[in-house]
Amino acid sequence: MDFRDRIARRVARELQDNTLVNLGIGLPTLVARCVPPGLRVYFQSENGIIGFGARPPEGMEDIHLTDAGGAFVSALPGAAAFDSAMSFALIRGGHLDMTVLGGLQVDRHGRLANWMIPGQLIPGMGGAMDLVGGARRVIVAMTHTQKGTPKIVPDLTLPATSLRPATLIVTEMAVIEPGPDGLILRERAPGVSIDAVRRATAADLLVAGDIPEMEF
Amino acid sequence: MDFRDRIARRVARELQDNTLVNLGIGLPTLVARCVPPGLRVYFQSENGIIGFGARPPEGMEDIHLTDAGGAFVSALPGAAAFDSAMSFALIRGGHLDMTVLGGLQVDRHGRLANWMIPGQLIPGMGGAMDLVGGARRVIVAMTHTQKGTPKIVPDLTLPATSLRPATLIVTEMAVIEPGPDGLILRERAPGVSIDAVRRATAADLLVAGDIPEMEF
Amino acid sequence: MPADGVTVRNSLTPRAAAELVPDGATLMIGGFMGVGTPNRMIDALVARGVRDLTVIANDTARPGVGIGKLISAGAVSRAIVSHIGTNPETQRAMLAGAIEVTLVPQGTLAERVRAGGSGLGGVLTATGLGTVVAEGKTVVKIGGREFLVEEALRATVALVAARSADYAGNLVYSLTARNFNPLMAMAADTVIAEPNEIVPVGVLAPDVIHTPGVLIDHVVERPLPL
Amino acid sequence: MPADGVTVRNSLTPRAAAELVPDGATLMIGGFMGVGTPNRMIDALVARGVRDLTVIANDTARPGVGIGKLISAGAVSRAIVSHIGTNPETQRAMLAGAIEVTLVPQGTLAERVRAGGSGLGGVLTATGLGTVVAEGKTVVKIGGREFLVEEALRATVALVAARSADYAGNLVYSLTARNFNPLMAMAADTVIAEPNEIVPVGVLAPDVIHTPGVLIDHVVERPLPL
Repeated sequence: MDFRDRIARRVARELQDNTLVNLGIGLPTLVARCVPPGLRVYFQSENGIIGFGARPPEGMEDIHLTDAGGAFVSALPGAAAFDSAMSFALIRGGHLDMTVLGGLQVDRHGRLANWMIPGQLIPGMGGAMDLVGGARRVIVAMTHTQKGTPKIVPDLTLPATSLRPATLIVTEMAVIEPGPDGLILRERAPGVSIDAVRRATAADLLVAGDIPEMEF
Repeated sequence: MDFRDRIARRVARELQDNTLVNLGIGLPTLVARCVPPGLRVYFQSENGIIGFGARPPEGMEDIHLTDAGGAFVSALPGAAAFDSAMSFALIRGGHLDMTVLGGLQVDRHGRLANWMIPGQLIPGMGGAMDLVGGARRVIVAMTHTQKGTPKIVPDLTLPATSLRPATLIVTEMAVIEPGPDGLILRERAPGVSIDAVRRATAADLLVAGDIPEMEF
Repeated sequence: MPADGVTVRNSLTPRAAAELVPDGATLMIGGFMGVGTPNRMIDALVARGVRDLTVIANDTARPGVGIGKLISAGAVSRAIVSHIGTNPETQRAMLAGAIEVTLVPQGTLAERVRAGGSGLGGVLTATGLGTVVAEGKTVVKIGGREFLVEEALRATVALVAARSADYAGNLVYSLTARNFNPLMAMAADTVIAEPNEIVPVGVLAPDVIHTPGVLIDHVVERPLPL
Repeated sequence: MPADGVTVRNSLTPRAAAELVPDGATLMIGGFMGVGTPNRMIDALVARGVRDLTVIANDTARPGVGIGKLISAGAVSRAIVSHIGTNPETQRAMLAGAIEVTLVPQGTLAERVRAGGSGLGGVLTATGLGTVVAEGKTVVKIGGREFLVEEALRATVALVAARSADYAGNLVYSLTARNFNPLMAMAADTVIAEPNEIVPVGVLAPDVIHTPGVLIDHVVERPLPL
């Protein structure tokens, strides 16, 4: 199991029954494959559908049905399609229970930056600003460092996606929960010491009591 | 032909080919019966349909299909249904070519009051404020006087429906066009003198040259 | 739970639905002159003797019809509506001070409800500028034109009527019975749908669904067969 | 003209449609990563060598796909979009100053287009508050919360893609190919629809129509049979 799958599986443990969930492009998409059996989760894709499913059978793809990353998907029974205004009304209006997004940086408040590196990489925010501002729970799923450089930092050096802090940060090394006093280390990956997490994290981490190992 | 039918028939001469038209409750509704042959007019009802038609056959009424006055209507081929937000997006967004509304008062600028008589009759504005503000052409179809009291007055004594002046006022006595310098008498009913119109009108009327008789 | 993992909504009797509307609630009710109004729930509300409602709706229909029944029953203390001209009881109660009526232009009312359900703070409309509707409201200038700030509306409970629901709560409306229903289905803490028929999941195609089932908390049971 | 008096829209070749887009126009184009984009009109625009467009769209797709073809052809001077991450040519042109790109949060973009088509002055959203998106914009306080005033957007021409059109211009979209198309169909002086199929009036039922035909000025002829 590579680190991306581990992150996805840990995030999937945050899924709750009978909820509406939006998965960002990239790593977060993997979460859809890890839904615990018996759990009824509706996935929304911001390009306009609730209830999309796995990749369709070869040769049966519908060019009018993709996820927000442009990949072909299928539709489950009970799926509903809508336009972009309705899609973001759902996101902004408090109807989305959870979103999972990738991250470039997270600061000590849990604030996310994930849409541009000035002068270098400018993908644009797409739906990320609405998702972080609107979803009831915001999970950041990302690698703990970028080629060894910590992505969890005291202050953002990249443009923020939203002033609203994330609910939870899940990396291959740790689970961290932003709280009113700072970032709280909740779990560490199996075999990874608290010190190792701290060394890979530029922001302070609050550690209280035993820190259990992540389960996937 | 009673005076209401005459007003409706004169208003119907303002209909243009291939346009979207909204008719207010009451007298304006009669205009739908007077569409000149060959003219293709779509009628919108603000409760959510374009392309409604005449009253359905006895016993075949659909309780889910009425006009804005609550009367059963039918739907023509090509009709489209929508919600109230879309209905007023069409009205407010400049997509409505013409509206015909009843009036309690019109002032010297052509401004309409048609939604309440304080302390006495308070029906509410319904869609009237959006219609007067949003339609490309606003036609007021009303009786010239209320039991002998002029309804076309220098200044509104009733609450205004909108600051935007009407395009045209059609009564059983005259056709009057609000202009930048005041109300212009355009037509008079057959056999009705300019003086008679003036006597029934409390606001000043601009009269230039011959005033032709209304045709129905 | 069906094998495909679709969440099935609770089906409620109209009476059980009425229990979910507390006295004093702010209640959105779909419909236009009674067309597209959830009548079984309204009858149940009247039967249970609900009081002190703030009703947000297009109108109060007529005495004995739709929302008019709640007015006649004295269940309504405040009404936020675009029109009361067809219900003389509402007009009388308003003039007598028994019901506080706030009249809102219909297009503004629709957008205010939509804004409430869409996470928007309000609406920027020119409708009502220069009239009594604008009194006390903020005006914002955009591109040299003035617009009123009309605040978003939300409710404790929304009661909506639909032609069809599926087990997952997806809704389809019929013709002019759609009106405010899909807007209100987004704008309340609890949303209860009263369909004319209930069909299995999958019968309503994704492209014809007007309200996604995730917005619906409860579905009132099918009407009894005649 | 059919006997029933329905207005039939003009059918246009993609080439004739492209002639309706002047150089320098502000052009809305439906689609999301190329899905639901009117490709035949885009090909015709590239073929006619249109220049200096301001494109309003969700994204610029990929090189060789949908709006990406207009980028590659150098036809676009300004882009108002939510995302360019999938098109390195747009990013390069932006960094080189060849295309002026305004990035707008996707939900805000959708509402700004909707506002433009609905006669609203703009949108009151909390999205973007405290970020670079908010720079220079008016903030309005409603119920103690802050909202950005995001101005309405309109275009000279909107090009929309649909699954089906009828002779009257009524449109139905398919699944995630709907996206921005119905919003843009309201927000331009001239609206041209490119359907995959054209059916007689009456085939599309009133309740399944997503865009009423009165909003559509021209319909591009059916695709040629294979």
